[in-house]
Amino acid sequence: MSVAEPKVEKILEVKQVKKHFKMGRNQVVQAVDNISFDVYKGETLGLVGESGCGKSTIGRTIIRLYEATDGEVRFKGQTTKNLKGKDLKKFNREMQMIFQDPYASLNPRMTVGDIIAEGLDIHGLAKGKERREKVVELLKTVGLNEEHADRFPHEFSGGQRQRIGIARALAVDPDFIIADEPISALDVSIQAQVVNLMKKLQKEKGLTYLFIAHDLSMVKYISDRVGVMYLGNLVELADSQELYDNPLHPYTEALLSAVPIPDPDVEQRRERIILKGDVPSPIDPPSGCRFRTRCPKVMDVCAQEVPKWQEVRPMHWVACHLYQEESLKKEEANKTR
Amino acid sequence: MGKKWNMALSLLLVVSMVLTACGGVQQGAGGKDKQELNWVITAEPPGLDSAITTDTVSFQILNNITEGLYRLNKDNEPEPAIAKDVEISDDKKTYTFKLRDAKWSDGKPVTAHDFEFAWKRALDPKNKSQYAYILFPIQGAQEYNEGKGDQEDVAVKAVDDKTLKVELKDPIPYFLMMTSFATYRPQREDIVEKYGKDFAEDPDKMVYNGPFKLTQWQHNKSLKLEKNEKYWDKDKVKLDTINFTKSDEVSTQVNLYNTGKLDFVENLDASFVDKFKGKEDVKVFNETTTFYLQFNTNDQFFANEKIRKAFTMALDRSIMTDKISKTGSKPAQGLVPPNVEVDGKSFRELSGKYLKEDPKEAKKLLEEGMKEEGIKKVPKVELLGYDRDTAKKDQEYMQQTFKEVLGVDVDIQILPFKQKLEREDAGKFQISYAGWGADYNDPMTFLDLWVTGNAFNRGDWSNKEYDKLIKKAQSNPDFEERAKQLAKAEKILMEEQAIAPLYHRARMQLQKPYVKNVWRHPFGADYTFKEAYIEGKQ
Amino acid sequence: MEKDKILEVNDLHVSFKTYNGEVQAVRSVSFDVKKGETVAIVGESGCGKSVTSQSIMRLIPEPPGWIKSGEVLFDGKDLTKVSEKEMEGIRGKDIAMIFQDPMTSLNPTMTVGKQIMEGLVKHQNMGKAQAKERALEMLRLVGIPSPERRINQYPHQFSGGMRQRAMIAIALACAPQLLIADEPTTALDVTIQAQILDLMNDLKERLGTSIILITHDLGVVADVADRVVVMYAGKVIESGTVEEIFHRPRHPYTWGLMGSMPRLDLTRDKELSPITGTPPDLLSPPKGCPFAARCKHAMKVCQREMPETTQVRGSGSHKVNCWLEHPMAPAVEPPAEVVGGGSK
Amino acid sequence: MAANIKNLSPDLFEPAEFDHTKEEISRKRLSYWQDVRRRFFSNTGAVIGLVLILVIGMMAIIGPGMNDYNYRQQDYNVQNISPFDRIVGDHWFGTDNLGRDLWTRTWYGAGISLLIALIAAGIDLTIGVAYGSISGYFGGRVDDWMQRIVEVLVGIPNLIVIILLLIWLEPGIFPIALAIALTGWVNMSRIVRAQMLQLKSQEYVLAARTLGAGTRRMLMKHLLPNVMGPVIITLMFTIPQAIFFEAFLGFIGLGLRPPEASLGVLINDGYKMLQVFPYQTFFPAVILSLLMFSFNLLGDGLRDALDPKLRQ
Amino acid sequence: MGRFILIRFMYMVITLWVIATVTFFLMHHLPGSPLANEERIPPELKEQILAQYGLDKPLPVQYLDYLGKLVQGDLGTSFKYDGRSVTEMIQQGFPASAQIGLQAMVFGVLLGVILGCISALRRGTLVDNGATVLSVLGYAIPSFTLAALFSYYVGVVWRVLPAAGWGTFAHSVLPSLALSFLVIAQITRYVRTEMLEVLGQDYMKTARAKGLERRVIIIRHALRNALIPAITIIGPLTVALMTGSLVVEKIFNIPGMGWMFVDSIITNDYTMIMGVTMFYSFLLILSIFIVDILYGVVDPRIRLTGAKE
Repeated sequence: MSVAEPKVEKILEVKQVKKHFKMGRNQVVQAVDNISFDVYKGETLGLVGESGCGKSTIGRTIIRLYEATDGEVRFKGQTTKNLKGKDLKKFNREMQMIFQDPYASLNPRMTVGDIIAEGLDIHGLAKGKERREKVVELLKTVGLNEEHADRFPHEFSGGQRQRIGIARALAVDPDFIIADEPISALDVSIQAQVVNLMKKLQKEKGLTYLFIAHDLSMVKYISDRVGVMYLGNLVELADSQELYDNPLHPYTEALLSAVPIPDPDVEQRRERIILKGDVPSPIDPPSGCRFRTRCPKVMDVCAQEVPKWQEVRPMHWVACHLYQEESLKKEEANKTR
Repeated sequence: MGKKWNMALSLLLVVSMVLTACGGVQQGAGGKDKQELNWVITAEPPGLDSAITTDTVSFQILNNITEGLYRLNKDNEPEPAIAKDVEISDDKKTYTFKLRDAKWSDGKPVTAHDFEFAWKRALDPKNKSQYAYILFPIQGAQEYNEGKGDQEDVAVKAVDDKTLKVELKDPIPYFLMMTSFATYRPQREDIVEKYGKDFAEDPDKMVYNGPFKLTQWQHNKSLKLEKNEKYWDKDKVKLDTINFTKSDEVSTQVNLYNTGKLDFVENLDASFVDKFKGKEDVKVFNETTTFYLQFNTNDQFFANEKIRKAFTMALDRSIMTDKISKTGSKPAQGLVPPNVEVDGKSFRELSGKYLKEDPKEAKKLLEEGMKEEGIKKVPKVELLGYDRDTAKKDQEYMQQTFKEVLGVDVDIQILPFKQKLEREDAGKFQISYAGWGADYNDPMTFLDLWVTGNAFNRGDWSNKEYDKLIKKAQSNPDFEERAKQLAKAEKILMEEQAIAPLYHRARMQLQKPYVKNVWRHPFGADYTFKEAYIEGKQ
Repeated sequence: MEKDKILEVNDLHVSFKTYNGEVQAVRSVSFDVKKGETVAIVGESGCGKSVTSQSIMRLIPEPPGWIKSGEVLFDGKDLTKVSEKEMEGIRGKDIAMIFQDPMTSLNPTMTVGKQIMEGLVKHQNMGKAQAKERALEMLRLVGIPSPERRINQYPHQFSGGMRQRAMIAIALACAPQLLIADEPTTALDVTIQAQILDLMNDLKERLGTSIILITHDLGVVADVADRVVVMYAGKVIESGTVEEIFHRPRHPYTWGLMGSMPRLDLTRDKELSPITGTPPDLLSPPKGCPFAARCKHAMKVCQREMPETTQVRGSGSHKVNCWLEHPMAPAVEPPAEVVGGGSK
Repeated sequence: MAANIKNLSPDLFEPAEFDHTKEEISRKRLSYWQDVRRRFFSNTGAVIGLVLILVIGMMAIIGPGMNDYNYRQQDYNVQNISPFDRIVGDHWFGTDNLGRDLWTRTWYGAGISLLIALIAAGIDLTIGVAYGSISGYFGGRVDDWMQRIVEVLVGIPNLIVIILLLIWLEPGIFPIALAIALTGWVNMSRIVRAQMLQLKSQEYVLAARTLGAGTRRMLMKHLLPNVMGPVIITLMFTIPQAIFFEAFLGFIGLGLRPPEASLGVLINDGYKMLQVFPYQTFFPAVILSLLMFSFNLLGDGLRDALDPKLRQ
Repeated sequence: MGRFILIRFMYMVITLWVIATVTFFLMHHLPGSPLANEERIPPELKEQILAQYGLDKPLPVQYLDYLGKLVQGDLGTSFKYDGRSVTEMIQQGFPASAQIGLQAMVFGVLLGVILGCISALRRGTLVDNGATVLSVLGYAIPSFTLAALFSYYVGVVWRVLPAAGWGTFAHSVLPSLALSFLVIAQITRYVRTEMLEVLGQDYMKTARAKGLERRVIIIRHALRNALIPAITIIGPLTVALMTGSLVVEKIFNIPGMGWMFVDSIITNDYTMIMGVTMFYSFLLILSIFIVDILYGVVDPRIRLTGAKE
């Protein structure tokens, strides 16, 4: 698989999307601010970032659980704003979501069969015997058995529940699946089961994934390309191997260095970039570059201007003043002065 | 809060000890006994302005702290009090009272002006006295009160400090008794002017000419009366203190009585009657009241005399008196209670017995009545009732009896008293359970109520002859003939069954045996403590 | 007890009563901790690692839990037998503990300063002023900026990372000999986790405290541990030095764990080889090896008999509980992707 | 153990057969409600409560027919017969001062009290669930305004309103129930709303939304069934509250009209004679207390059974 | 915080206004008039009396008059108790009601907290079951039944305390006790639940890991956190006490406000009904208001952010 070759067909375009939440009277949480990226058909795009960086918000905004405050999301070339009736139904079938919490994502009052068949019922895809067959088929697809259909969610383990969630999403034959931290609540050995299942399904059904997680190793493992988010902004986006080999943004660099590697030899040799302090509040984010308060390479210009989202290398996007010539010039001027 | 009360109590103790020490020489009916009476009142007196107040509790207090021209004695006969004697004209319309040398508690003499002032004050429309009508026998009183006449035309005049002349509209045999009534009490112009309306709110502002004076008033809790040393007849007064405790629950009263905190329980109900029956504590207090069913003659059903009669006959009055209330009430035989006298004789003996139970006849009468009115199906009847506990039982008895004897379903509409009155006023009822208590000792206090157009004649029953008889009696100076006219009127009322009298109420009370000589009055104020005393309390 | 061992856990059994019966959360766990050493206990949720650590401190809620048998030797004393009073004297003073969620582990209605001072007043007989001095010192030590202001603040005014620092300050206030850290970084973000791990490494060197680190993250283990104890279904299945466990693991479960984790430093060519199935229900644990049902190399004996703890040849510290160590067992080598790490 | 190892035969070391593809669930199949039932029935107090309510409820239905009297029939030959002294005929609870059979009246009254409580709870449920659901489901400005109204209503002392309403409406079974319910639904609505808000952000609800579920389906399948737990618990505490209010109204004289009986009316009647004929209040008071007691136990039990937080 | 108080205060005013309005109109639809002894009053006089109280004016005018006076704190004069101002009567009645209410509250809260704690700490034991039964009994037995039993047995049969009446502390014991059962019940139950919740919190483990004594842990860490949410039920409890006091005052013959209210309804004393209703509502709202603020003061999480969550 060659790294830089652009994939042609864009299945999803996210353009300058903002999502702000009102909190109380005068406070606004800028959960997602000016994010743009594309997702190509058949790929897996990973989104990483620490808690509160807005990665789940962007996922939910894309699937229209939230209404975007500003900007546009285009799915298969069509804007998703104001979808109604047939178009909305179609959209609901083509885009699906897998959730984080295997305990909260299944209705405790419904049987597993009914949960999986919910999409079929809503869209009237199958009834009676056909419906049952479809459910069994889906159960088998995710490695469960027919008799599980009549049981209730609380009887299953976390990994099994997550697979049921996947089966529910698959029931309507979607093209595009947003996986919102699908493995972070699971044990290590189970995580691998789920990830492998997802990979297998992608291959078989030609699915496209938006894979949201905070576990960098897992994201890198499953994704073709990875985007890094910080405090509501997308700071870097590149092919996953390229991102690891050549992180451009200081935050990406720090993040990568912070992930412990399960190998004592590697760990002993490694130098870590330890970031100072904590992530600031999204209610009142820092001016200019939002990372500047913790950035080891901070410059004067970072406080004044918001860095542009640029493709500094082919297919490698970053928002950082370090890679913007005008910014560097300005900084130079500042220093000489 | 507790401390204050304790202090007051100990102070009272000291005072009473000093008093008993001083009074040791008195012909001590009580000997070593502390002359302190613990009485109960069932409600907070709304106000002690004798010209304005209307309720029995206030009357009771006023009766013992003030005194009128006459006072009812032990046998309920008017006895000269502030008046020394009276001169009555031949047409029985002019009364000239001579006053004795009585003093108010602040030392000023009680004068005829005090009476003239008080009565006119009660009649003054500005003061809106709700009991002003009791003064209406006086010439010009009603006109003045209703804003149709002048104050000068009210025929009450203080001829001098000790002479009061009163002219009446009609000759009535019971006027002397009326002068014992609270509204007829004297008031001091200077005090009323000084304090305005509030003078009757505060024991320190009030002046007293009765056997006792009010010394403490804790609202909603208690009042305290102490002997009035300025009272003209103070030698006969033996009690030093009367404590009135407010309590409206019989069981609470009984609890307090049993624990010695009260010497008296006002109103035993049936259950306690069983418990105390036969004990010497029990006192029966015969009221001069009649409870009856008022039929609304405007109602299609009760316009029929036979139907009214049927309902009257269906009831067994002895069950109501002997089985339900058990307090000594008497089954009614007519409208006027047996203890009402006319011309010195019992009115009941003069009139007759009109009421008897006869279920079979009742059923027959109902059927006949319904046929007359063209009613096929027995309608559902609504009985307007009281919310008092004893009355509720009566109502339930009647409800069940009408059902069993006549097959009539009765719906009892229980309303608070005020709301019941309004329904009656508006004529929105079929049968109403009602009662009337005598204002004075004369059948007229009952009989004039059913005259055509009387506001109290709520069933709108009307009989020309009845009206004529009452009118004649009202102005008849021949009291013997008057009595016959009244008896005839009652007969008409009973024959047409405008109402169905049920019983004459008696109250059963508890009184500690060591409490002696409390007078009970069936008219006006309930009790007189003037000569009461404690004896034999250890 | 060897001289340099500060804690020795022998054949510990802990159970819990539930609606459905007795859950045998810890079944015969033995390990030891030497002076100045960091021992990591690794395992998946429900494997008994937290119960083990809480049993050492006698913190398991009784009822429904109880220590069935075994001993916990600390300073020559069996902590399972000492009185509650004596235990109170040991907790916080000799053995301290920090917990997974710094959000909920601090009392929300008490200032952070007071929460640090409490232990000092109790164990060091300090006066208020002195304790406050020491608390300030501790806050400074764990790297909380402007401690004079922070000492009077409430936990909710602290960020997640700062709360965990405060927890460490509380734990280390009385300079304990042993610190038990129960998943101290699980609830934190990676960059904050790096800060905390850094701090713990630093403090360990400066104070010489022994640490029992409980975690499920092999990366964290590789970073800070000297020795590793791997637990599965309430049992220790393998233990040894970090190098032994990471480079020469002997138990198929350890292999599975390693095989399930992607490595950031490797290219994507390596496929994950997850462990199939789910851990056994500890209400009725299997008679034989608890991992047998999920083990690719399971033999008939595994279903019948519990394997014994076996010393791995050529190592004094490496022990494993697996029938594959038996001389009669076929020789099985760990899968290449497990040991063939990027370091080679 | 050591001995065992020596006796191991080599064939034991052959690979074992495992089916790794099948995932068995060893525990019994339990639906949510089965699970609740199991937990509920293991709570002795709750079961006692339930049994008592059922017994009292049954007696309220069949009790009045068990002897020859009806609740309004008077007999002045058997006034105030105490069952503790002697039993005349089949007056098992004795008679009152009108000679009415107290057994019949007590059970009849218990039935009426229960009926009032149930009607009140029913109205409460309807208004409360509707209001709370609308407020919680739609959120935003609708919720803002609805909650502002609730803020105001919470401040109104309900007893006073009940009394005023009753004077206005004239007491009867329905007016009493209505008055009680009109002041009681606020609590229910708050609970439903809080649940709604919580459920709305639950991932399974989000999942249904991403599947395109309509409002009807959301409410019927996902929201309301999951609100039921707290609603039932709240009901279990509303019912005794209503029973108590009815009794209280009876006690201050605003109860049902005669000859109707309810526990409140009976206690009020009997209370007057507490010192003389204590048995007349005893039975209704005990049944009232038992009812309140049972409903509270039942409520507690259901809460334990339905609320996963309190599970252990 | 200032803002929070201001908003709460606004709600308070609106609530009072709603109550004033509802009461006013409800009452004017009550049948009957407030005049005593009306059977013999001439109609002319009746009109005059009504005019004196402003009852002859059109309803909206009366309503505005009423609101105007209310704002100035004037509750008018009683119809029944001629010339006495409602404010004065409330002043006379309230201390007694407040005293028994307060005593019941203090006693009930103390005992409730102790019982609740013990039963939470001994969860599942006999002690716990005992406390649970006791608390459910507190709910189950209406205060009027208790009051009647106390008055009769303690007061009359055993003569330990006064059976009824008012004045000394001894008089207040039985009524307070009768009222306090509900408080005990509610507080016990609430504290137990909260205690269990708190005892399961991680910071309890932290406290134990510090080596603190059990007693210290329970008092300093558990109880404090368990009691903060318990504050919220003081508002509703005040109402419960009020409800109870209506009858308890009657049974014990206490010159309080409770029975005054029922009495005023029976006698159609308009001004009195309105006055007492307003006063009670004011008390209740005030207690909710105070509880809200108190909650903020006691719980540092709210103190600083100014609102819950």
